[in-house]
Amino acid sequence: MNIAFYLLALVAVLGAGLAITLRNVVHAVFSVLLFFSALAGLFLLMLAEFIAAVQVLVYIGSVGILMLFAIMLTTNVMGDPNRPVRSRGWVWGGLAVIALLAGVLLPLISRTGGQTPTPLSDFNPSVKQLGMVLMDPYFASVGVIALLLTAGLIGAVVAATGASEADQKKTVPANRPNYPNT
Amino acid sequence: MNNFFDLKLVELGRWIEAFFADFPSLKLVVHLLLCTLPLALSFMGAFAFTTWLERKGLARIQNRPGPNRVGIFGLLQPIADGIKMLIKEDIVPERSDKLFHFLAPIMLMIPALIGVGFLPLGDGLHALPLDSAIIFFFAISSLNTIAVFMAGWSSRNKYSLLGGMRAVAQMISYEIPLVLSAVAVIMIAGSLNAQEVVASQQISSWVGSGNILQEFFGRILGWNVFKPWGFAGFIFFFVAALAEANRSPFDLPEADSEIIAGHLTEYSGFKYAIFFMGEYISAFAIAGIGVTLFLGGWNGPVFSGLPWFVLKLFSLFAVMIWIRGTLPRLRVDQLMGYAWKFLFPLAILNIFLAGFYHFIERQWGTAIAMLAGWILGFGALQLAATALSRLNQSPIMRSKRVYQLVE
Amino acid sequence: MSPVQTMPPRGYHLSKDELGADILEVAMGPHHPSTHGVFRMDLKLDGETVVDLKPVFGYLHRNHEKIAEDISYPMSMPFTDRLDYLCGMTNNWAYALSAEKLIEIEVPERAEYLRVIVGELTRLVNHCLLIGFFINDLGALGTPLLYALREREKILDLFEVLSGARMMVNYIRFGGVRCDLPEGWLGECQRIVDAFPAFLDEYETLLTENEIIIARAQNVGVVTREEAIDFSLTGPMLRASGVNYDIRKVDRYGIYDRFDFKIPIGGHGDCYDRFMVRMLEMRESVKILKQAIRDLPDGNIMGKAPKIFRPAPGEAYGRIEAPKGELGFYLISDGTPIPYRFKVRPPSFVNLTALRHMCLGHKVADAVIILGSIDIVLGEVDR
Amino acid sequence: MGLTLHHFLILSAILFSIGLVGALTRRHIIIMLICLEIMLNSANLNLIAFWHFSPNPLPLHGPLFTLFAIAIAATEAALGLALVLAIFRHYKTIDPESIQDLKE
Amino acid sequence: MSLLAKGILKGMAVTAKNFFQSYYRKERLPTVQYPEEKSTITPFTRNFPFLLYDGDDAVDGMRCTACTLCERACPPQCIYIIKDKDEKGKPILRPRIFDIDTSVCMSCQLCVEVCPYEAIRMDSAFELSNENRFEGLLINRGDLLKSNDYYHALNPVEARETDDRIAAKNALAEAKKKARQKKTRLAAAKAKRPPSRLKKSPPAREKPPQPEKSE
Repeated sequence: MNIAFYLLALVAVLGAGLAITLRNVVHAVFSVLLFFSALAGLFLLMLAEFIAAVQVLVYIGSVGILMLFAIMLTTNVMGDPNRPVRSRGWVWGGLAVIALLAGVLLPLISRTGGQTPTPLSDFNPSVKQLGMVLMDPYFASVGVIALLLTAGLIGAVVAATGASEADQKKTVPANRPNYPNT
Repeated sequence: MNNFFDLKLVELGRWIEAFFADFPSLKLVVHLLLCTLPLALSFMGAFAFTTWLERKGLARIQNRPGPNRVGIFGLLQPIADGIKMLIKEDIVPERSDKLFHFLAPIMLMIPALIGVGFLPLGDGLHALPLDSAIIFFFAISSLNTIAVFMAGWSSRNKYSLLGGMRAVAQMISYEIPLVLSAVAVIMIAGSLNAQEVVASQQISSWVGSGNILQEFFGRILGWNVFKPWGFAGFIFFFVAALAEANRSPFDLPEADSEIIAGHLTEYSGFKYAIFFMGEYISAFAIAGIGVTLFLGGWNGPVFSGLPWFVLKLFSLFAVMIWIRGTLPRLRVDQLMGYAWKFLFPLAILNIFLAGFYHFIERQWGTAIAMLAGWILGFGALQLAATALSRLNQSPIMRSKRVYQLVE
Repeated sequence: MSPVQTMPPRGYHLSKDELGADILEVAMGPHHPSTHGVFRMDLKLDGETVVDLKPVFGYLHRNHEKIAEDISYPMSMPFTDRLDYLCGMTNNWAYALSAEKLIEIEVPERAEYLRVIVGELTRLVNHCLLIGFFINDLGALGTPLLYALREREKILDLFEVLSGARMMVNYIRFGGVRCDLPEGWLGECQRIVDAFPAFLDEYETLLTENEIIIARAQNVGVVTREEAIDFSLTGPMLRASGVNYDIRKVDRYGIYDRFDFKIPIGGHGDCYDRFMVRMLEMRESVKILKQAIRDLPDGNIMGKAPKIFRPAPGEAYGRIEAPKGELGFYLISDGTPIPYRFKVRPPSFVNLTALRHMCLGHKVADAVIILGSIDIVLGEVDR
Repeated sequence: MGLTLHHFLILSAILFSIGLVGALTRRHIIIMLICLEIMLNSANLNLIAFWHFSPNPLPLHGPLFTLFAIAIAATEAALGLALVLAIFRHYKTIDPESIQDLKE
Repeated sequence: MSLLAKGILKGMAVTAKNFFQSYYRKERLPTVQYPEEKSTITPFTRNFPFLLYDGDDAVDGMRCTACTLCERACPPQCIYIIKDKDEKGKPILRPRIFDIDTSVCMSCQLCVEVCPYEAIRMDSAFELSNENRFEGLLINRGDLLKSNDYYHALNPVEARETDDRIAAKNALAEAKKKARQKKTRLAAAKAKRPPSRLKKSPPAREKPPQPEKSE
């Protein structure tokens, strides 16, 4: 069990680290996909099967491809060689985060008791139980999430295409004598 | 006689593992190997066989004998192709993205082989006994979209770029009808576990009873395909599966008449063979899930179990080959319109239909439910289909053209 | 503005223009699987839609007309087979017709009937081949094409027995035909012609009501009546747009006035109509063949042709309804046995000029099937 | 030495900080969105870790909330990218530093 | 019932019919396995010309008299003829060199039509591939010459017609020669005897028969 955890942790950290350092954005997206799959592995390790499946389906399957589409539509893929990869004050940003990590997060973690895991034998959550829980006490929240998703869907479509009415009016040029004949 | 074959195989597995009883970690490794290795090898063998089957089938449809030079009926043709692919020089375009150009075929093989693991081959014969097997299958099968995009982008060639974009758009828009038509089955079967879905497709009352006839039909009439919502769901599922596996009427990405070989233009040699194999095995996986959900998995009259599953799998694949030999290709925008504006709403309607059927059956028994389902349910679906196609001014609605013959 | 800072795939000039859209220039090159022969289309694509199209041909130019100015009239007859290599017979017939206008040679009855039989057989071959290629461009992976080739084999065997070669027939001479029918040929021809409608029915059930073909081919590459006339299209392309113009009925050349057959007219002028017009024309050709075989007279097959073909100075333009359209030969003679000017008016070259007009605004996949529906053969286009 | 809660908490903290560093330092909007996703995911990891090591995990609250979290994160990603497209179409560049003027 | 696409199903029925019939109907499987079985070549198929000779000795039985009509009539100019001279330098009616470049010849059969002496015919052998591009494909006189009975075996119908035509022409020539001899004899006799009324009408002057266009 431990080897699996350390392996997956290593892959996750590697994926995330590469994502923020690579110059080529497409490579960055692929490394993030690696990160998401490592996380799915961790979820499986903790017996949250359904969550691992949803993580793979939602993140790798659609959000990853969404990113790729976004990159394809905004052509700046390689990042301008003449523009620095990092924003100007990147040094201070990095230091601030490390300070936050050391100063705040680690002490918090140390205070939480290192509980040992519950006995694994009888604890095998089936998807049916999750379904039941989703339906009776949390039925309302499922409805809200559904509304949120549809609103997000419509909003995304309007935001992405709405701003481009100029393109709708573009008519297909029948004959274009002055067309640059490259 | 039922699932005699599967029990024997499971026993064989136990028997082999018994040898390593005293080293537990080695036993675990052997167990893992036993689960995955035979499955992978058998499906690669099945891939070799289907390439031969496809070439022979297509040839016979086109009134020509098909490969008959290598081996007796051309049976060694796949091996000959394999060797040819190995010998062919593997050209990597100079300006391409070397790493991802190399990774793409592997990225396509991973979801194909994992997807095959979820299939319930027999009564207890499954590689990955996950509780949420069906959802995991759809999640994994969405991975090959990324592999196709990787291939398209990394070979830096405008044809493969066009092909890559088309493939990604097509796969995403057909994933939703695929999942929705499966949702109807999962809702009725009541569980995501593949084995339980298959078990739900037997008429349990008949199977238990002694007399031969009921025993015989009990295992067939229970299949979801004979239920109204099951039949409609199977059509949507099959059409979406064709699109998801880039098979015939939807093989846009490798539309050789338009953009040569789509995202596979820059691949040659063994990488092309792996792509080819990946595509076939993912087609097998989706066909397998189709068989599990709609055609009653390993349920079959006499010796139900692995033989029945394999028989149904290959017959479904034969239908895919048959369609490939007949139908021309759809255009990109028609393809998208068909998925979003036709299959998607109908799949949702089908879920309501399934629910409706389920409650009638619980209320007044299956006979009335069958009746109501087939007449009302199918009528509603038919009505919705005609309404939708009129809404999208789809060509099917146009009147048949008449041509005058003039002096 | 300098091309955008991206790593463009090879040969991919991302020229920005005022539309702000990235115009992708694709050269659907000479050796592209679906251009029928060596023909190139320089497409400018905005995403999938065709913004501009420049047809480029000339890859198969063999200098046919210049060669004809060095050799005598009968010597350039075998070269006409190579013009539209799918229908050699009709090319010979057109050339013989225009030569017969230079020197008045009286063609005997039997030769005229033989010419009609052979011409209509070529029309069957050409149309069923075209439909095969057209559906193949739609992506049907060769099944209809191979059915068409299977039927074509039978007719080509007939030509081989009659003229000695399958495609390079070189059969028709000025004033008649080269050789008479070997015995048993007519019976075989009758059997094939009687079996053809059965094949056509099977072909029709396979193709005409197919929803995908209807969706892909209808309202694609529309040419209205006036545009068709302006582009001087001829043959099935013209009739698909609704113009009733068939040279067999207009000129009444040869003995076409003796047969009763109809001309199918399309209403919409799109790819589907061109496909259907050709399908119906095949049925009409079968009708003509039946009548011609029924009343084929006996007698001489060669008129009184002069030994050395030396026409008086003058010019002649002979044209026939070739399967692809109006195929014409324009000959100028200066009294010597060598033609002064030998001009071919190929139908597919003229029909090809309308390609750009038809493809603008359509998708890449449509541009391919529009090219397929025009039915071009590069041997004829480039000469 | 079985796995304890600490392992997971430290891992998610590290991942969270990597995401934060990326978000703060990279100049490419899409990379910033990616880092946002990394941060959200590490939060999910935390949630599941606490649920897994909780005394009675039966009522499945952990996976439930992670499900909602994933749904919200996906919507947010979709909207974020739609906005990125709108920005690119308007400003012709996606370098956050050059998008300063607030007025239209 | 637009849900079940009728047109597509009918199309699939047609392909299924073809699939099954290709197993038992010969007409649905026309493929010929080339190297093993050869498709029947009709006697009329024409591929490359060959020269004919009567009797058994090739050279002097040759019909060709090197009149170079075919050389001039060949569109791609692939025939090359040089007239023969005997040792004293007097030209004899026979080609010393008669080459046909099969890589140029387009088997159009114009040379056969033009030849007044029926000396050249089209062979239907098509497996002429050769490893040497220049000498291999340039067939000289020796290889071109084939006997008349080879021609009879190749294309009996046409061979019989050609032989009848040659026989008719020879008979005609015989008759003309005899007529001319009789005229000279008569003229000689007339020169010796006083002129008596010539009753006989001159033989009808016929044009030499047109080389038959119909074969």
